[in-house]
Amino acid sequence: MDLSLSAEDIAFRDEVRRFLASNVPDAMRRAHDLTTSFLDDPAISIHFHRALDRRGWSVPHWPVEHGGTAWTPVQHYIFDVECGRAGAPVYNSSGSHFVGPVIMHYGTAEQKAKYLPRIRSGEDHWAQGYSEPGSGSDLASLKTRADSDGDDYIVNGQKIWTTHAHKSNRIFALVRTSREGKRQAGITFLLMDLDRPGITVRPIIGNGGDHEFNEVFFDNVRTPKSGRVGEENHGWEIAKYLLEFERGGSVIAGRVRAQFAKLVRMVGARCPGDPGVLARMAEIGTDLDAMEMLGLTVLSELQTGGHPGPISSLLKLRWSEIRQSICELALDAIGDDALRWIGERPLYENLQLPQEDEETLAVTLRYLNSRAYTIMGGTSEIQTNILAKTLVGL
Amino acid sequence: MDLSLSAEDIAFRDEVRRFLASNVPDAMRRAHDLTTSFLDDPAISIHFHRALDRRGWSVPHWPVEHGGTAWTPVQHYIFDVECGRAGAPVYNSSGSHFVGPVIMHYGTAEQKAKYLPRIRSGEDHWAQGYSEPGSGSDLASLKTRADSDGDDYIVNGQKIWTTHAHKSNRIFALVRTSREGKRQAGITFLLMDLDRPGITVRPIIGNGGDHEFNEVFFDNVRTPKSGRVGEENHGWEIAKYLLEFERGGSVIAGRVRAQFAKLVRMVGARCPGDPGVLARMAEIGTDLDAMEMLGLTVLSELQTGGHPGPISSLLKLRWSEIRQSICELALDAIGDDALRWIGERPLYENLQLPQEDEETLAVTLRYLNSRAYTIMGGTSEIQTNILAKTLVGL
Amino acid sequence: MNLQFDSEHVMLRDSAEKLLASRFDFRAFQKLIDGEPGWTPELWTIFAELGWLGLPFAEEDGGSGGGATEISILMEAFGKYLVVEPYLATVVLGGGLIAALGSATERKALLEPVIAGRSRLAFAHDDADAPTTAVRRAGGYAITGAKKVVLGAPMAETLLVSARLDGTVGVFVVPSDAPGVIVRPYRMVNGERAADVDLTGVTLPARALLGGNEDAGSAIELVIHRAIAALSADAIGAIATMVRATVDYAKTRVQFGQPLASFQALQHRLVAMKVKEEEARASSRLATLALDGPPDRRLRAIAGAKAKIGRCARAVHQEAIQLHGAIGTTNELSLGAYAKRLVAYEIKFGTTREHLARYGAMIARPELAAEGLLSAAG
Amino acid sequence: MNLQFDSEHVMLRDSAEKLLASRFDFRAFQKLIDGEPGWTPELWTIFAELGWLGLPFAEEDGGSGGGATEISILMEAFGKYLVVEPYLATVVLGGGLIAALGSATERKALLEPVIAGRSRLAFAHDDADAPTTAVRRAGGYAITGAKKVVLGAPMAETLLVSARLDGTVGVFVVPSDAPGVIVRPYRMVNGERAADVDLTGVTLPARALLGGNEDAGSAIELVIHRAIAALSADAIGAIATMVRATVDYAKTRVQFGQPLASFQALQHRLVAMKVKEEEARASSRLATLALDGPPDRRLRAIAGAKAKIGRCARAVHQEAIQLHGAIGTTNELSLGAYAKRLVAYEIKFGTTREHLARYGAMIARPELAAEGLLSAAG
Repeated sequence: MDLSLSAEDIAFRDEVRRFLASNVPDAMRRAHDLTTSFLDDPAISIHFHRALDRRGWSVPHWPVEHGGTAWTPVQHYIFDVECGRAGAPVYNSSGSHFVGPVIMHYGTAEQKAKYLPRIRSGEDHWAQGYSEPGSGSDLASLKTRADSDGDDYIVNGQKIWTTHAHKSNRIFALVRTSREGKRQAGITFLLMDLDRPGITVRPIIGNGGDHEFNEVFFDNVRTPKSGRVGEENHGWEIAKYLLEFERGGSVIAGRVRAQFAKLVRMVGARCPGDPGVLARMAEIGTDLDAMEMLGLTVLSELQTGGHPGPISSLLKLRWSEIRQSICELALDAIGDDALRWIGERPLYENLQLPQEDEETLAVTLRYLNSRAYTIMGGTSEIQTNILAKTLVGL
Repeated sequence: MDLSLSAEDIAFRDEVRRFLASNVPDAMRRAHDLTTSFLDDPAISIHFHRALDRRGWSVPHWPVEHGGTAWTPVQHYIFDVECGRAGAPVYNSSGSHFVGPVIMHYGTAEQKAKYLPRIRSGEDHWAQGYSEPGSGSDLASLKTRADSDGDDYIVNGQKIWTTHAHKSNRIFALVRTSREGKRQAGITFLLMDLDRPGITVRPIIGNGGDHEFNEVFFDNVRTPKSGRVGEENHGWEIAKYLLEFERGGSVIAGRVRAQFAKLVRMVGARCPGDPGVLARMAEIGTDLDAMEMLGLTVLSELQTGGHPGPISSLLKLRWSEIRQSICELALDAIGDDALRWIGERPLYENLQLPQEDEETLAVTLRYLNSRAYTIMGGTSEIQTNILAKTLVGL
Repeated sequence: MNLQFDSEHVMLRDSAEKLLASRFDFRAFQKLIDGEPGWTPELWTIFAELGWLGLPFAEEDGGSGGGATEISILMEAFGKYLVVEPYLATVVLGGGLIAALGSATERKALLEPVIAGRSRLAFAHDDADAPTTAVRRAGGYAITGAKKVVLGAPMAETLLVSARLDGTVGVFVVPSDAPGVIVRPYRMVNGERAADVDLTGVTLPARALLGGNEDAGSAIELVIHRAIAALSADAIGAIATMVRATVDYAKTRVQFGQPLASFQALQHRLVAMKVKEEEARASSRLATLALDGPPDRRLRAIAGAKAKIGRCARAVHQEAIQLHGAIGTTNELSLGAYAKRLVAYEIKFGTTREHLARYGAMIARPELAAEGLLSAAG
Repeated sequence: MNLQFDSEHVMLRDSAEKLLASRFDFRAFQKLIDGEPGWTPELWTIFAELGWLGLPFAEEDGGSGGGATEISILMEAFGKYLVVEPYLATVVLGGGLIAALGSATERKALLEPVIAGRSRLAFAHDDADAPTTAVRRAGGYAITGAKKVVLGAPMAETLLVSARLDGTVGVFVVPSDAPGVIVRPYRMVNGERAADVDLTGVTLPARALLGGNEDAGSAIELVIHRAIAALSADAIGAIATMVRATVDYAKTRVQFGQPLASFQALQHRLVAMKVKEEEARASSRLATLALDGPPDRRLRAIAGAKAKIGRCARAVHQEAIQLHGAIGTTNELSLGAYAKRLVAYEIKFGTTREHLARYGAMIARPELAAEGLLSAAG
């Protein structure tokens, strides 16, 4: 057993570092550092996405024939660590990680040809139409209906928590095409354009003042059946396939470690002598190390063709908690500067202060935003229910 | 509103202090300080009990006609605080707090005449025969049976967790006299002598090495029906009446505060500069203050004839946790001295060291014993279930 | 020992409830705090009419002689209904200083317009860095310094400024538009307004020194303790509201065919929240009643309450959001506004950690650790 | 990067499991630790026959050249089956020092009887108060000092004693029955034996200084780090056993007509325990693999693992007892023995809090905090 990088790994790391050094300019990094929501503003991240696309790295985990790389799991890990370290923007992965793999796995040749290149290039921004006001953790109870009308569906209903719907041009949604049999049996997986008549997007503003989420209303929206993925009423299987990706997420150790390093700098600058903050910071560091090690163990299994298994729910559960604890301790580190509220967004356009002061002003907003980490993408309670079955065997 | 003691209260406090000063000799106090189990050894506490009896204070909460005092709630509180401060022994309250009130409320004239004076004087030591191996939190499932045979019952079965059964001469037990109808309907409340043929007491040793608990086996034990309290098959109502006392317990703020003051001294002597320990100690102190304040609020209601209500479960839940946290922090305060194990009991007979060293050796044992606080007398989980209904209204 | 409301307490609580409940509108609250001036002068007038602005002041000063308990009753209602008007700044802090330090004449002159609702006060105390100093001048003083987090300063006509005089500290009455005074207002996380205040050679007449008192240190400490106790009651109002909202949500929100409240794992967490509410309420009561007790018990009760309630506030606001799920993280519900109010509570007048350390230093004295809460001294 | 067992690891794990599972008897364990000598020489002989006593030593020294991973596999099994024999003291600490510092001749002479199971070692390192010192004498040294918590000392024929030489520190080979050596044995909370060792003018020949090395500080640190990593694996064995026992109990114990495991509130707590087991296991693996890495990463991994596993151990042993209910608080089950083993883990070689502080000092350096776990240096 060992934790060492091979010579090839080192060479790859240096190659990634060179790429990032020339494609993550200071302004982009600052915008990322001053973004208090989970995702960066597409207006920022698109430039990075395009640079990745030019380099052939925008969808590294995809099969090569669709424009992916043939990276080893360790190379993916290195790439992630370096992106975090470089402060590269985080862009909406609904396309690259969710609907992309679904289209590859279940889509028609036409769908693959139409959608995959635009995901790769960043031309398309996808929103995810899953949750509904009455259907959160209990997804199968969804009510948004798609009624057949010749070659089209007529869609009526409402989706909620659609991340960046206001900045997306397409949406993939679970819709009800039948009310017979089991609730799961009547669900269809449907791709739609967001500019269709009858679609209204209403913003939902977070406690931290960020606009990440939206409600999307469908009022007799006519959309072609050619957007249907898989068979009618077989969408639930696809949804489960996709949820695997959402839950596991990509290896985010690098992102969290970068966030943690920022916390360490902030504590060093703001309250270097506070034993309570230092002790808590150390605890978070040991949590982070343990989770990174768990992630690497999964990688090691993947490298030899193994399967992560129930660990993916554990990773979602704990990574979201650790990220929250970092945001929370930052709040504790800055004393009464945390009282100040900045209403304007985005911060990177509305602030002109020394870097340290700007990052201080983002702390409270980010803390408030971070409370969603343990809710979005499968609540901690749902992850725990899953782990009770899969990990503990109850 | 005010938190002040009246002139009469102060006079009473001084009277109690004078009593304790002359009836809690150093040896008794040392034995108490070196007792790692919940209760003191009757060999020690009996002397204090007798002194209380001489003073008319051994069952202060009883009605005057049975030898109680007419103290106000505040006087009870003062008495408790001063006993804690003086390091007076804690004696088994199964008689004075559990079976005594039951006999007063449900017992016959004969039972009152026979048992109450001996509880008051400390002549009788009572054990509680409730739990069974298969019936812990789910008490109503108990199986120990009492079959009618003329003027006697023939008792067969097994009780467990009977505190100090090995140091008691009598036991009150819940036994099954009928298997018809609801499980609760076939239960009878029965008083027995522990020296009856067919009764075997087997010790259960705790993780901390203390002998507090026992199994009590009943093998065709013949015991007179005159020991039955209330009607046959009506024991469950009595059990619930008694549980009220067990859960609420007496006002124990004074005991816990004395324990906390000892922790403060120990920390001051062993790790006065450890910020982690000091911060935790302060947190525990604020918890203690809040709980004492809650207890006083209940007292204030009692003084004006109010009823504590669901708070009693809350008090049991939190006081047991706070006592545990005190024992736990002591463990953290003494470093590698906590590694030493003393097998012999009682400590007050087997140690001859400077006071500080003796108390250090008791820390680990007491920590291990303290884990039972949140289990015995109604587990924290059961208290929480009760509070979900009574306090939260779920 | 008596810990129960008397009939006047109940009347005060009910009248506050009646007024504020009838006016509460979360959308209006959001508009109010997002805009200017960030408070409602009309509501302030009603406070005056109800006598709330004179509540704690002596009757000879035009007040109604209420005590800390009465203040805590109002403050709990303010926390419950997200009141952002500068009551704490004007009545408890500003008014409290004037009542404690001012001469009869000053009390009359300065409190009358406050009680009438015509003017507001703010206490500029925390120094941004170097201590603010007052230098004696012919016929008066010149004050220079920088104050931070001055609650209510943006809407205050009169600032009470603490400043060093040689070794001691005095409180100076400074019109907020006096030459050399710069008020830099900002909005706080909970929607309230505060300001940083720069004072550059502000020239004041000799009578500007409140009560002519050159050693106001202990009076200032007591007033701040009163403010912490009052603010703690406000926090209880917010905590209790979040707990109630979460319990109600759990009873009505159906997932997997059952209300959330039927899931035992959530039931136990709801109980834990309610227990924290009860403990926090008890701490707040303790702090309130300790204000008139001996100084070391007072400090212990105030620091302990701020630490304990701060810890409960953190846990409750986080759990309330988590148990609400996604909707709890948004402005769609008022829940977030209460969370932000509790975040602000944790920081004002010293953070939870700072007060925990103060409390720890007190109870590190075993004789104090051993002392129960009831005491001879009233 | 490779984090998977190879076939030899699996074989070692299985053979340890086979031996220890077949011999495990909790009642016998209780008799053993309650009596004298408190260990089982016969089992020690089996360890020797299986080659475990020579596992980490070089082949030329008569060992089998195993690494930290192999040691961790054995130690996890020891934790799982409550082994109290002085393996850590003799093989990891004592043998580790000899292997690191000893000359070829010393290694041969001192390790051979250890590997054969004929003699045991103990490392007397922690000073009770004043540092132990070695004074040069004609033809040798005189050592004076008081050592505390010397693991395995009661059954060790040979003590390795660290002592100050001027500014540096050396390790001396001292027969435990040498004149001037007093061994005061005691039982520890987990049943293992340790001793306080007084050394009063113990006269030693010059060759008693291991390897003639007068500057053994860094070798000592590394050996202690190896011991902490090994002990952490032992703790994982105990943690995993407590988690499994609690899950099994919850599945079989019926209350209110259902198994405890069917109550969601308990399910969530069982998950939390299992998650802590997984995290602790990962930390232990990290510590083991960091032993051969660069010193600052090694210190970070060791201190971090001790702190993290200590925290998990505390939470797991408390929850395991609580979820078992009354029976969990007694000697009726082996559960308490594992709890006590974890209590001892938290304290040995520095408490959880001390290691957390060490770790904190390391990662306070942002460049280290930013570093991932994979590194160029092997």
